[in-house]
Amino acid sequence: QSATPTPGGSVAINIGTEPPVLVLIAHTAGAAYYVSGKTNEGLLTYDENFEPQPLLATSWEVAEDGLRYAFKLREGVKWHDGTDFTADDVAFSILALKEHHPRGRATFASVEAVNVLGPHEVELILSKPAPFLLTAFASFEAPIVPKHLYEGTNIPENPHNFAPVGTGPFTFVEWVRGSHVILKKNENYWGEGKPYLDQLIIRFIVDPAAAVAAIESGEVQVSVANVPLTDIERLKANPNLVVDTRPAPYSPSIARAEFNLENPYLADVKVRHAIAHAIDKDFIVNTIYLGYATRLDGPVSPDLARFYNPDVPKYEFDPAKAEALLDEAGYPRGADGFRFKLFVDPTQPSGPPKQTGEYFVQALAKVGIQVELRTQDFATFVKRIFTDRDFDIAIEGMSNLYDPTVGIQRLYWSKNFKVGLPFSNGSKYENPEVDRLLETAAVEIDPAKRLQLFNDFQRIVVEDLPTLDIVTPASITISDKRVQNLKLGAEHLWTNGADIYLAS
Amino acid sequence: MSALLRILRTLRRTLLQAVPTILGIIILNFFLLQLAPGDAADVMAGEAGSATVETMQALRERFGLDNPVLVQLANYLGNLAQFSLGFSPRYGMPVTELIGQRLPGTLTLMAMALAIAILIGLTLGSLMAAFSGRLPDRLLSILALLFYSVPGFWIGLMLIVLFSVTLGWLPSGGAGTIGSSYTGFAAIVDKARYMVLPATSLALFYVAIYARLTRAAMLEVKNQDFVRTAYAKGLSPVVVTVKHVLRNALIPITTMAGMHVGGMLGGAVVVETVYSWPGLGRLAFEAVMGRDYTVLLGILLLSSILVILANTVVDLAQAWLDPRIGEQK
Amino acid sequence: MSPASSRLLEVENLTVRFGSADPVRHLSFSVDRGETVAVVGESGSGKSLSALALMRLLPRNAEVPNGRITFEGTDLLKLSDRDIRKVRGREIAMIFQEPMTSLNPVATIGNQIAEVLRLHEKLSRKEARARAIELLNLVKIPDAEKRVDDFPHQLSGGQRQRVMIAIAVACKPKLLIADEPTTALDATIQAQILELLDELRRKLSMGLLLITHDLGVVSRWSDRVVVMYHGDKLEELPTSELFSPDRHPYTRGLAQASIRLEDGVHYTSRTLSEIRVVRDADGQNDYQIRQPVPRDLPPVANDDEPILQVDGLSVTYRTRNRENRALDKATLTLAKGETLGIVGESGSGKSTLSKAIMRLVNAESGSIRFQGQDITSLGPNQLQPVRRDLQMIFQDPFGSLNPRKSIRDILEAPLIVHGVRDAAERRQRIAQTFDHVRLPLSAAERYPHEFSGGQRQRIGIARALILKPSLVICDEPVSALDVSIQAQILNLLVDLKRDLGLSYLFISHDLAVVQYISDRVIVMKDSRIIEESDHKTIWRQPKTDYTRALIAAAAGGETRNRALAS
Amino acid sequence: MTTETAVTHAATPIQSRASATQAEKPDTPQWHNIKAPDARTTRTASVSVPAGRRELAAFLRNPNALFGLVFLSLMVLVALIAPIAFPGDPLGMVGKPFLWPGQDAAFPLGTDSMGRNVLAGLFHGARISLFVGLTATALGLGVGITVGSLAGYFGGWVDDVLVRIIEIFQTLPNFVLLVVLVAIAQPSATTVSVAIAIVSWPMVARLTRAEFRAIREKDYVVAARSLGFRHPRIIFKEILPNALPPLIVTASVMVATAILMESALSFMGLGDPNVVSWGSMIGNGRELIRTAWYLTFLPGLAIVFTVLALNLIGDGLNDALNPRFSEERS
Ligand SMILES: Nc1ncnc2c1ncn2[C@@H]1O[C@H](COP(=O)(O)OP(=O)(O)OP(=O)(O)O)[C@@H](O)[C@H]1O
Ligand SMILES: Nc1ncnc2c1ncn2[C@@H]1O[C@H](COP(=O)(O)OP(=O)(O)OP(=O)(O)O)[C@@H](O)[C@H]1O
Ligand SMILES: [Mg+2]
Ligand SMILES: [Mg+2]
Repeated sequence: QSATPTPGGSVAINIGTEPPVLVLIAHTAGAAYYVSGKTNEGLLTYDENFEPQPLLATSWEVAEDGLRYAFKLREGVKWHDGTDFTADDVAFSILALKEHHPRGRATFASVEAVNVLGPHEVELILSKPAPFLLTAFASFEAPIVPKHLYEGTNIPENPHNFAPVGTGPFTFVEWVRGSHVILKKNENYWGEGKPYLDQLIIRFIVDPAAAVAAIESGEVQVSVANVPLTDIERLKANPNLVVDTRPAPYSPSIARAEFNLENPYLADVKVRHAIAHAIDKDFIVNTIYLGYATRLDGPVSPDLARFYNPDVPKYEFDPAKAEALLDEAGYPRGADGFRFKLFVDPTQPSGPPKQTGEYFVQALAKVGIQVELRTQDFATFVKRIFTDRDFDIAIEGMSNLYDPTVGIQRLYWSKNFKVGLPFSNGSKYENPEVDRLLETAAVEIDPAKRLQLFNDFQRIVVEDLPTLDIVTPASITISDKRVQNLKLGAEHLWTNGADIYLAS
Repeated sequence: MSALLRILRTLRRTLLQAVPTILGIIILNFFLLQLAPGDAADVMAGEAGSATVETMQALRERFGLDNPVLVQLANYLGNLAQFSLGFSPRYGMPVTELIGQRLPGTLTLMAMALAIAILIGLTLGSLMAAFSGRLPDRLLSILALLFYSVPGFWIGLMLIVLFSVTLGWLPSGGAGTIGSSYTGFAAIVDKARYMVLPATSLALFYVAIYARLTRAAMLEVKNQDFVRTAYAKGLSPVVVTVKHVLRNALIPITTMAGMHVGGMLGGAVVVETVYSWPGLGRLAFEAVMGRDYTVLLGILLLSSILVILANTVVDLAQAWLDPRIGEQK
Repeated sequence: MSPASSRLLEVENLTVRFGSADPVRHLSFSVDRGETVAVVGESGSGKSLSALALMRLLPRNAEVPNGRITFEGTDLLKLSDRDIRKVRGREIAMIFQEPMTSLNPVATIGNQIAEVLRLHEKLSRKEARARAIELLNLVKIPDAEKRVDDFPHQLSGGQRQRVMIAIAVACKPKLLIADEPTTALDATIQAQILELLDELRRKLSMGLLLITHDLGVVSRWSDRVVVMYHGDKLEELPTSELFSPDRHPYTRGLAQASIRLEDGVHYTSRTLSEIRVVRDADGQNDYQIRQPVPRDLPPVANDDEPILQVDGLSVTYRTRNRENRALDKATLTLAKGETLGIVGESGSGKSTLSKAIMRLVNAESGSIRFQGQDITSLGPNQLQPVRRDLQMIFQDPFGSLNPRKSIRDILEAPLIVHGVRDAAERRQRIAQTFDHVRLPLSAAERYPHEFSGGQRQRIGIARALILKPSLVICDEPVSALDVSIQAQILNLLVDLKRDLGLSYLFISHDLAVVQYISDRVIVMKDSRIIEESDHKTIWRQPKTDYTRALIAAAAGGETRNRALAS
Repeated sequence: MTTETAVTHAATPIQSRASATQAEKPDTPQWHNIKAPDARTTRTASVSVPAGRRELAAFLRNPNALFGLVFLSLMVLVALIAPIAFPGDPLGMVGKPFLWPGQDAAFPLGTDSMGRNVLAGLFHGARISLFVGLTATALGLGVGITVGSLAGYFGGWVDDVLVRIIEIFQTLPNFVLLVVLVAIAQPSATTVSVAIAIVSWPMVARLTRAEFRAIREKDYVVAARSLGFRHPRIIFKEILPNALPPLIVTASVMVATAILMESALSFMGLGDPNVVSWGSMIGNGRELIRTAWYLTFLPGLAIVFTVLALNLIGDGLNDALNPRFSEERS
């Protein structure tokens, strides 16, 4: 961005939640996104427009039929332990991802073989096209791990998941559980003069108010997420700090209310429409998110611009219409003023999900639907929704990820209704047309056609409304104004961090 | 002669009694945790946000959740018999190591908090007793109650705002300067700087209890005949209070302090959260949330050993404070 | 004896006030160097308060509105707090009434003695310890080098009393105040302690203010006597005149009410004089001495089965680390209407014996037959009816009353438990028992702490009598009472025996009292019954050395009256 | 030697009333011999107070206790009239968010981040907070006193077993156990109360046991046994009243602890989401502590004052129940 980066210095980033692992070879914990790529790079990185950029792969080639991906790898790269990085490592890692990575299983499902063509050349052979695949090689999404340290081990429990050895710009120093991770500059990094920082500290300050205090007192230079929204105005006024709300296209999150279609009331599309009309999304944006969110009308976040379809039916806030719909559906108000009763379960017992739940209680009561809010810890929530299926409306935060086939299909595809599987098709939505659209899009290599399929999909699910999409929250980063190049490209803060530097 | 004997006897008795207690604790906790909905696989898969049936199955195998409950218990007890607390797949390390990392910090924090609480409590309590029924007594007891009834996180956040953000004197969280290479005295100073605020927040809650207790005990002791004897010797009020009254009044206070050790570990959750202090309370909380039973059972086991040890220390302290204890009855 | 030079302490017009009450009023007296002044008077008459006032150690809620306390020329009441501290412990020292609680339980006796030495004499730690050992030797604690590190609870009551004395005399005070120094000690130890005090008085030529209710002690050890009643000094007199007939009626009453071993009085031959104080219309006290009419006593029914038969009874207290056989194969019988006196060393198992008979501690072996029934191993339910007939007056009157219950509740509970359903009947029984023990009914709503020691003892007696038992075990029922009240209680016990046919097991360390009340006497020592005789023989022909020593210690009095000698 | 030695009006033997057993009968009104020195200081008025009222009278004479009582009554009143004063759901989003106290007359104490009426929240919150505080304390005391008194009174194997049980619960870190319990049972005012009771009874039990062990040995208990009192009577009528002082202090502290624990649970997001409590208000407001401090301060104040009131009442009760203190105060 700005003039000439100056090397040196240390930056502490507070990411709030502590991740369970540091390398995402067999895991997809959101908190680890911030760390994994710093030590273990992927083959590619992406600019704002999702154009792939070289990283460990210097060039790549996708066959016309979309069934072969060939990568030329960077030469002279060394693992942090001094071993040479080769194509074997890449082949091994991709197969490991396919085998152990919770998403990788699906992403790389069609990868039939990974062939090492030379010390720095590798090809992937697919059984059927995977049009999203080229966007799947981001560092945190598909990290490359050293074969010599992982081969023959139980990969999910490999100790290097907790003490990474990678090729990235930062090497692992220590992980003090419950406190921080220290990464230091990789002196042998392939990128000339990079990284600029000498040290990168990842902190886990869970408490939002404490997180603000930490950034205000200068103990951390960057804070992502979990800063109370009410404090942002004040922080904006702080001359030392910068508040950045640019979106994170690689994994935009959305807030949604999932209806349990097995519930007799909610099985009626009129009821679902009525609920949509009873909810004032602008209220949620303004009051709960204090404006740091965008109203959402369909399953795709506008942050995932390539696939966003603004042209879907909109359910305007209209309680009268909601009441009419409910009457029409055959649920008149009873003696107590209520038509029927529903439960609302937010994912988290605090913060915007809970507040959204609270708003649902109030808003739906106005149209005669009695709602009881249930809060619970995460484990109970997961079990209740996806195993016990003892819920009516679940309020969740979800990631669109970088491609609808990867991030959205799982939520609407009837074949992904699986009892006991978290964050699958929890509504039990079954629409053959939607299934067809999703399945076709998953192998369609023509981008235009694919986009059309997704547009149709978006329109249908918004009409059917198995899920009410509510908002896409802004991704807020607060940083010391000296910290530069924090968010780069589509990967946002999840890049390898080699370009971050401290302006004097 | 009898002092050492007394101590040994107390120790032996405590250890013998601890075995059934600890076993009871393990079994009780084990079944208690079984009642909580959801399991570790649910949490891990849920956190990942995307999973497949196969990865879920693999997770359950890793956690040993595919076994019947009694087999899991037997496995756990088997592990324990070999002095192992098991392995946590979630944290990717043996539970012993995980706990070991946090134990020293937690213990120091607790000890410091307890020390602060007792010190301030004793001082306040003595003052209150000295002025019993008069204005200073009233004011101090209201102050003590304020400490007591203000939620810990509120005090914690306020202290952070004041001392870290506004004044910039003390760090707002953490357990030490990250990446520092202090040694010796500098390291101690560094640790102490990080500990002041959390220890104070943790302590304030207990200050009221000790202050009230001290006050009551002092008033009780003050009216006893031997205090009059001490005055009759010509001793000054301060000497009488310190040498004769306080020591007798300490006994109920040590009892209470012993009882608080267990409570502090749990009460520390909130303070640890506010100060991002890598302590056992927070770990326990996360283990509950993550349904990571090996870790939680390990902590609970440790906590009970700690409490039993604390009780023993209290017993010993009391035997030292009061020669009548442990000799008869 | 020129007053100017030898006068040590001069108390003038001293009043002690608690709120609206003045427990001590316009008290004046003096003590000379080397002189022993005794203060006698009813329990609660202000003796201890006066003593505390001298030390400026009155409770915080007390004040001294007027008076002067001149000690060696300075008015103690005018001294600053700092200066009075220099007097306390060095110039004036005090032995407190209650030796059990007057020592700090968590400090060694050596340190407690050394403390005062280090404070006033500025001795080093080592010197003070050496002096402490000397002092312990002086007060005749055996093995002083070893015991100097003992804690108070490791000493017997008599030994603790002696430690108190050691503390008091450590700095060779000019005035020593001894407040009831020998209450609750058996006769031999009592004699030793008084002798010790007297010796110290002579050696150090100190003034001794001796507070006691025991006229025997007074007549034997003091030069002058101050008689107090209700906060007023009634008169002051030389000890030699204590028993002379033309004294104040109250003093006379005390003298008549007291019983001495050598007089050999027995209940069958004489009632005891009682003092009655009546307040006239103009608020003046009228002191009257009366001797109740004698009683016709039915002969002790020795005929049929005895009411109590104890055979080979042994009790062992087991504590965590030691066993203590407190009672060893005790055997005794008690006929209906008989009073069996028990005397003996402190700690010899007297209370244990009574508790074992009451089934309050479990016997290790032996049997107890009560009214023909073997009660040794009855369960709680079968024991219930027996309890009604078998009652006990506890040694510690205060401790045996629940501090949170009014006297009415305390007396009513046994009636309720034993099935007196009718509230009116209960009220009537309570009123009647109040009469028995000479307590005004208006006191019924008050709580134990609101009574004086003597009254509490009477409440204990009332509780034991309210169920109309047939056997009452009396454990030191009169030890805390001054002679006038003691006389009343003894008369009452005899009356009840006559009217209700009661039997008593009567424990006391006061031989004269035992002599007066008992039909037969047993002597205990070291957990054993060592001697048993009828009430006449035992005093004349004691069989064991211990009994002889006991009698000698108790009877030595008159012959060695110092007051007469000097 | 059986002559009267003094002139007295009682020269002739007096026939006593019912029993006719005395040699002499007191000459009542002026019978000064029963002087009980302390009796003189006792005002006749207090002598005639029937049992039970004395405590009340002593309690009411104590200004501190009275203040506590008045304040607590006020709180109870607030809890009772909440549905009348603020009909409708206190969680209702009725106004503009973040109105400061005094900013809008309709919301004298302002609104929270969701536009809920803070005053209505405080009123309705009193219901839940007092409910949780009192229920949890009552349950905890009930169980704790029962277990503790049984263990302390009977000793022996009963004691051994009960102490093990107490220890098992005592050694568990309270808050962690609380979280587990709430996770199992789902947060609601009742479950939270029960959970708090479960974690707090061991302390009561320990205290009770210690007191009972000490008091059991006292002479008046021995005396009660000698009079044939049965166990329940001895436990509840003889020992318990004397064991009360530390328990009363503990109880007043426990109510506070319970209210605070509920608040800490809310802080961790484990409270009952469908009702307002002071704790949940603080929990919800905690992130806003820097911007809208009144949201935590006001319910905090309510807790502080309630705790204060409870403690004053506790102290007052203690003094009143202790015949000694109430005497000295008069
Ligand atoms: N702290 C106090 N508060 C109120 N009254 C008191 C206090 N201490 C003593 N008294 C009263 O003062 C009076 C005198 O008490 P004192 O202790 O001097 O009696 P005493 O003559 O020593 O009796 P005893 O022979 O029983 O020891 C008693 O009526 C007692 O009730
Ligand atoms: N509860 C108990 N536990 C252990 N030992 C006891 C207990 N009660 C009494 N003893 C011991 O038993 C012995 C006899 O005590 P007991 O009370 O019967 O003596 P006593 O003859 O009544 O003495 P005193 O004249 O002092 O009242 C003493 O050595 C005493 O220390
Ligand atoms: Mg006295
Ligand atoms: Mg005895």
